[in-house]
Amino acid sequence: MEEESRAADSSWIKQHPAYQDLMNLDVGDSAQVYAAFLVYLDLTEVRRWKDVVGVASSELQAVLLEGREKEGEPVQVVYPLPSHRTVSHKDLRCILDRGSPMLLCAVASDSTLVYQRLCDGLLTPDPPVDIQDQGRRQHRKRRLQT
Amino acid sequence: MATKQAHAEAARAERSEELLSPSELFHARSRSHKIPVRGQKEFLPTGSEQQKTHLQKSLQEHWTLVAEERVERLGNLVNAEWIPEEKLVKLQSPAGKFWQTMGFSHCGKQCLLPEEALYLMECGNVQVFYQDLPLSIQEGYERFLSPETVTLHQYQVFGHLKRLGYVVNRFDPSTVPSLYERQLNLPLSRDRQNKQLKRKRSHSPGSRSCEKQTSIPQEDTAVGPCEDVLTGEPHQTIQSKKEQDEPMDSGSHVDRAPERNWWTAASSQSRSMTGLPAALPWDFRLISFPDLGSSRAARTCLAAPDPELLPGALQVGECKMASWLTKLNLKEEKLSRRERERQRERDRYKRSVNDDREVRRCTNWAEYLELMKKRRRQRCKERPAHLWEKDVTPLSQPGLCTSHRELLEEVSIIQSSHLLEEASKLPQLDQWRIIFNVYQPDTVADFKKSHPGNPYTRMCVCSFDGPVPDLRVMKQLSFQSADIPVTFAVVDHGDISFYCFKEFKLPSDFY
Amino acid sequence: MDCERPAEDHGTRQNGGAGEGGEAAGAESEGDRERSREPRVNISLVGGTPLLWRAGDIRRVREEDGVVGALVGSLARQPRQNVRLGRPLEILQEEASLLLQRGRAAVQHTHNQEDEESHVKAVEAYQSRLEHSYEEQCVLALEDKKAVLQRVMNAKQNDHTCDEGTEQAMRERLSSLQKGFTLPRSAMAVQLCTARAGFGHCPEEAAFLAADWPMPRDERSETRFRVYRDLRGRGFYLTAAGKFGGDYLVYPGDPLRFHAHFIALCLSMDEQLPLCDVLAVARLGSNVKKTVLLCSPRDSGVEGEVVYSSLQWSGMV
Amino acid sequence: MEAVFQAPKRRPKVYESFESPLPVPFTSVQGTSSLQEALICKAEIINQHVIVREADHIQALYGKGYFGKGVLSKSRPEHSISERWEYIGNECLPVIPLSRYQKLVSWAHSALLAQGLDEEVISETMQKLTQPIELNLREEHGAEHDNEPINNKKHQEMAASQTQSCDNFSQDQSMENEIAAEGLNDDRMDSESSEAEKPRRQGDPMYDPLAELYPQEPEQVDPNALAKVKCKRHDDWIIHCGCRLDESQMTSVLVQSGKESGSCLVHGYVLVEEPDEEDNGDPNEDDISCVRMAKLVCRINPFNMVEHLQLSYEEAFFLVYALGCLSIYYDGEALSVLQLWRMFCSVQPNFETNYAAYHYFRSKGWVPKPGIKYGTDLMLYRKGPPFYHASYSVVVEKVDDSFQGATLRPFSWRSFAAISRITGNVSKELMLCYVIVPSDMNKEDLSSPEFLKRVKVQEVIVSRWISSRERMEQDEI
Repeated sequence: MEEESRAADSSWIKQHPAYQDLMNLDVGDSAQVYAAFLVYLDLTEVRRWKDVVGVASSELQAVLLEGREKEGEPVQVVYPLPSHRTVSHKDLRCILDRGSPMLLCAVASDSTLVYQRLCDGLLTPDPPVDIQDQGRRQHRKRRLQT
Repeated sequence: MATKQAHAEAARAERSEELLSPSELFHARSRSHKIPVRGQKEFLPTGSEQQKTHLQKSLQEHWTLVAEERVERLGNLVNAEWIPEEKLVKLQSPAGKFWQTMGFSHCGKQCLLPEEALYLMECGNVQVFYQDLPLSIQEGYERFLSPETVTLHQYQVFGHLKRLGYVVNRFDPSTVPSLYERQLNLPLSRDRQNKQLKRKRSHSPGSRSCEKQTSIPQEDTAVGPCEDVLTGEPHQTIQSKKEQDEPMDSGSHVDRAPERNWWTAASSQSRSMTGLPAALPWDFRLISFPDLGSSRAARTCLAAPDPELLPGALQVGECKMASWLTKLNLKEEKLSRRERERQRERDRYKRSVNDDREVRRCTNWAEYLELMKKRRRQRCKERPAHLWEKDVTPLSQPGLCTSHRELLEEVSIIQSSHLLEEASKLPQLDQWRIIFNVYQPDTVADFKKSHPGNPYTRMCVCSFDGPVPDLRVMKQLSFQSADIPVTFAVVDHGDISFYCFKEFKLPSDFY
Repeated sequence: MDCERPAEDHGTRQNGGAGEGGEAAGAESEGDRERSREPRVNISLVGGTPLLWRAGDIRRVREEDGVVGALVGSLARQPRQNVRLGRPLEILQEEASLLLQRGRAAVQHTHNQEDEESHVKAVEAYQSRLEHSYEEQCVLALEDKKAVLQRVMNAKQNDHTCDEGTEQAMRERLSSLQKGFTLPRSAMAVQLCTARAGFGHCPEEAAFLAADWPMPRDERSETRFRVYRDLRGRGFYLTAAGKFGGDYLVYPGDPLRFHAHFIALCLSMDEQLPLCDVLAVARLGSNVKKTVLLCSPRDSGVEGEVVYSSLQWSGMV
Repeated sequence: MEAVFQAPKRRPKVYESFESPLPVPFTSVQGTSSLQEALICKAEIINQHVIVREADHIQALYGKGYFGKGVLSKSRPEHSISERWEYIGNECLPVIPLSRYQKLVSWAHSALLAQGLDEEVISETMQKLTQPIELNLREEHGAEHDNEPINNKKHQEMAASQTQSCDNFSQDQSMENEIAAEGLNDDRMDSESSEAEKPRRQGDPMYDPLAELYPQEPEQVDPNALAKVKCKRHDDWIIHCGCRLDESQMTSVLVQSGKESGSCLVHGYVLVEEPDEEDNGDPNEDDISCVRMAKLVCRINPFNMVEHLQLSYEEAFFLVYALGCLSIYYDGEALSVLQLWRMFCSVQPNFETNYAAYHYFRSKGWVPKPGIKYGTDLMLYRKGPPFYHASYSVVVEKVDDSFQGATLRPFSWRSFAAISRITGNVSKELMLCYVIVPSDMNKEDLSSPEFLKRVKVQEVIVSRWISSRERMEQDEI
């Protein structure tokens, strides 16, 4: 029964101090907290963000993450949410009104993450770069011919 | 400056009520028919002079185009009269070319449906009078379009399709072939098609709604012939029934022909499954043809066909196969080198019994069976108790299936449904109604109003603010439409999107 | 539902819209003075859909009110194509409401009862107009022919290729043309009016917005209206954005010349949006290079204030 | 009128061979034992999610049927602690910066604290954990600089193959987006051109059992391209080797120091980049400019975050209920089918419906993956994401037997238009999957997976017809 005892061992996921910290923020919604932890792992281990910390939002009953994409860049707020949930504009404004740029992150039950950027007001999209476009189009044409 | 001038112009236009003077009319004959090309758009207004001039130019062209009035030679116009009581337009002079695809005769008179008349007004082909005065296009919209005829949205879809060259006419449920016709997959019968001519009258728009209720008796609406699902998709493997008694042609992974049974057993089974006698189209996955090639075939005797499929008086008995069998080619298939190579590749993924050392050690059949028994016992012991010694156990046990295919069959516990299943039981939905039949533009040359044939699609027009159809609506409408696809045209402020919801069965994929 | 509006409607002419006071929007510097003199824009309703028919109206609302709308009829010049369409112009309910509120437009009523006498007069007027038009076109056609003949003569004279005889012949042709020319009636050009013409059946009756139109506003249309008004007030041009999954496409300048920047999604502050819908529309926005704009009127506080949040696909894959 | 089945689109290049459709063995004749014993994988419920920890189980589940997602990876579980690996003698070890190491130490410390151990025990354990390890590498110190060029070259190669694998092989979903976008009339996404020199597996019957179905596809492996992939021995292994330790390294690294430390963490070795104090005194400018060499010290990884596989509830339940090849533990207790069913139903709204759809597609041999990137419930792949582009983007709906019902996804034409357009943009087909649940079924019936036997599924394909006018406008808006 050696195998069974191994199964009983606990994973680093449970022991991870960051997870403990997020749990200690005392937000009742455990699914959301775990979603936040997965996002935390993605930001720190995969994307190498700096200074990532969890903060509780009492209005949203949720754990948010704050961090910098790179050293010296402004703090961004990430709102992790299990993907089958709904969200209201008011929820998003709770975060946007704090003045920092934010990301909304949907977390699927297999830990797939999808981020979306949100900011206050009307953000004009990037103008199309015509020259680049043409280049790409030609590139594609060539590829199609070959 | 420009705006002031614009105002002056506008005011003048209004004073004259946009009526052209005789000299304007006279000179309109020689005006251009070109449509100015719109230039590339820009990203951001910068206030530059260049942008301003471009905008001015574009706007000027735009307004010229928008303000232009229709001017036609009197001799090119077909005159007609609006009959509000009948919601019809009667022609007063001979019809033009449009008669090939539009209009109908009634009591010796040539008539147009309101949408047809309105479209022809917009095209400058017909001038419609009411109480001795010509109707403007605006009046046409205001008078012709209503829930009793066609709505504005429906007309927008009609116009959109007509401008693209499609032939569009009203859908009439009574022209859909009857149960028996559809059941046997017969082409439209002649007299039913002829009804098409008369139906315009009998279903003149005013009487439509009440007629609708009565014209759809149960036996008149059933399901159309199903397409042969086996054509077209060479690698679509299809699940066959489990109770088949004939082993698979084991060599071929690619196109496993499903077991078919044309005769009684299968067809009655398919019916009892749905509880809808005869309303289902042929489901070729359930129908198996008799296997005449195998050695057992000599004994085969085909049962009599299901009497339900035969018209009343006909009697068909069973059929002895022996005499036919001598005519069959039973030679073994010769494989090309490439095919043999493929076969070998396929075999790479199959394990031979002889690879098993323990099996090789068996000297006779009994020993082999004993070995198998032992192994099975052993495996049962190995099964985790928390999964196997409970009320609900797994559907399959790892290592017990011989192939992917077998495993999938074992775990396939969810049935597929068919869009037409139980569709005939569904009540008619008022909100959802097929309104038009649409025929493709390339059929125009041969199009005959009296024999329109099968439309390319049927249209249901929805408002963008209304609901998206649910499964019930899809079932009901596809039932009503028989084998013709139904397209939903969604109108959002003049913008039309077309969606089609089609029956689909995801093919099983064994490998 | 446009038919036979009860007669009392005509009497209920109230002035201006309810929200007149709050009007900050638009480049309305032309002044109210002028506006009151101007003829009102006519909105015609077909099945509840507001349509503009007169070219002048269509141009005026575009230039003065930034109302773009969508042309939905066949184009007079080339009716059998869908690339460029013609009158009528379908406008948004929000646009119609705003025009009515500002007293810029009136709903036109159709199918008014008319008495026999005026109808007879109208028919007479139409026929005499037609007759008059025919006569004038005959004259014009004759002038035209003569001018052509004259030109030929002049050309020949200048070339000195013309001898006495041919010149004589030309003169005779000219005079016989003068005497004997008739324009076949079938060749007469007639107008197929787009907007309802003066000799039409319905003398125009303008009436102001009755309580039952546009439909009584539910929360959603209220939200849409407030967002429309606010974005319009910021100088944007708006069109319907249904096929992009939104409420409005928002243009920084006239849509004839500029690309839209935003796909506006109108929703109330508390409305719960499924996350997958948010994901979908944001992704679509990035596909078409536009920012998705969540627009919600503040539920409390200043009337008319709208909160905007921009949503973009993050590119963090 | 039935929708035409569109042949799934093969990826132009495939970098792995196909192992097996599902993580269970097949026997060629009824009763014959498989050569490989049936593996029952283990997973546990951690924080209400299903996590697989054992490396071979992870490989079995992901490699055979593409179940789950690496918690620290985009999809395929292949995350590694560092992008830089160095050979020390025969060992190839990951290099991490000191700051990172210190972070790991502090985590290990907190983890021990959280276990409620005595201060003394903790500090003793920490001491043991943080001591530098003297690997049997005599030449290391003296030869470090001499070895450098070789090492450099080696780990550049490593790094190169690794980045390639990361960019091109593994990001299934993002690759999905890009390739789909680029290959098929979507101008919006950037294309990647670097994948031109990857080996082709598809169509080669050696590697692709389905080659016969698509004989028109290229069948040649480009030998040049093959040569460029570094690690030949892992060529036919589903997890890309470039960024993984090979087995010998694994075993040597996975010294179970966990047991002595009293912690259950599995430790590996890391090379910590520490500033070399001896070099500090050297004022030579050249030295400074040419990368001040940090000293690499080999240490135990005090908090080894090995990659885990997280299974969606649907995946987990299918492995248990349909295949019987997974045991799921909760607090050390193995759960029964029924217990799992009830648990998943309680943690995820509409699990019954979503599972029915998942089960249906799996039992037809397709590989469903989550569709949130496209705003839908599932994406359906033939064989698996490395081989084919997803064919269908699926929205799951539940209806009763009057074919109506409170919709899980209340569509308006507006939101429907968005979904339909996105699906079209990435050249997938939109499928609505209706799960028809008889109305006479009550709560109790739904509390067992046996209810699936009474459920029916109706697929509907949504297609959009684009008229010529709209095509014109596309450029204009």
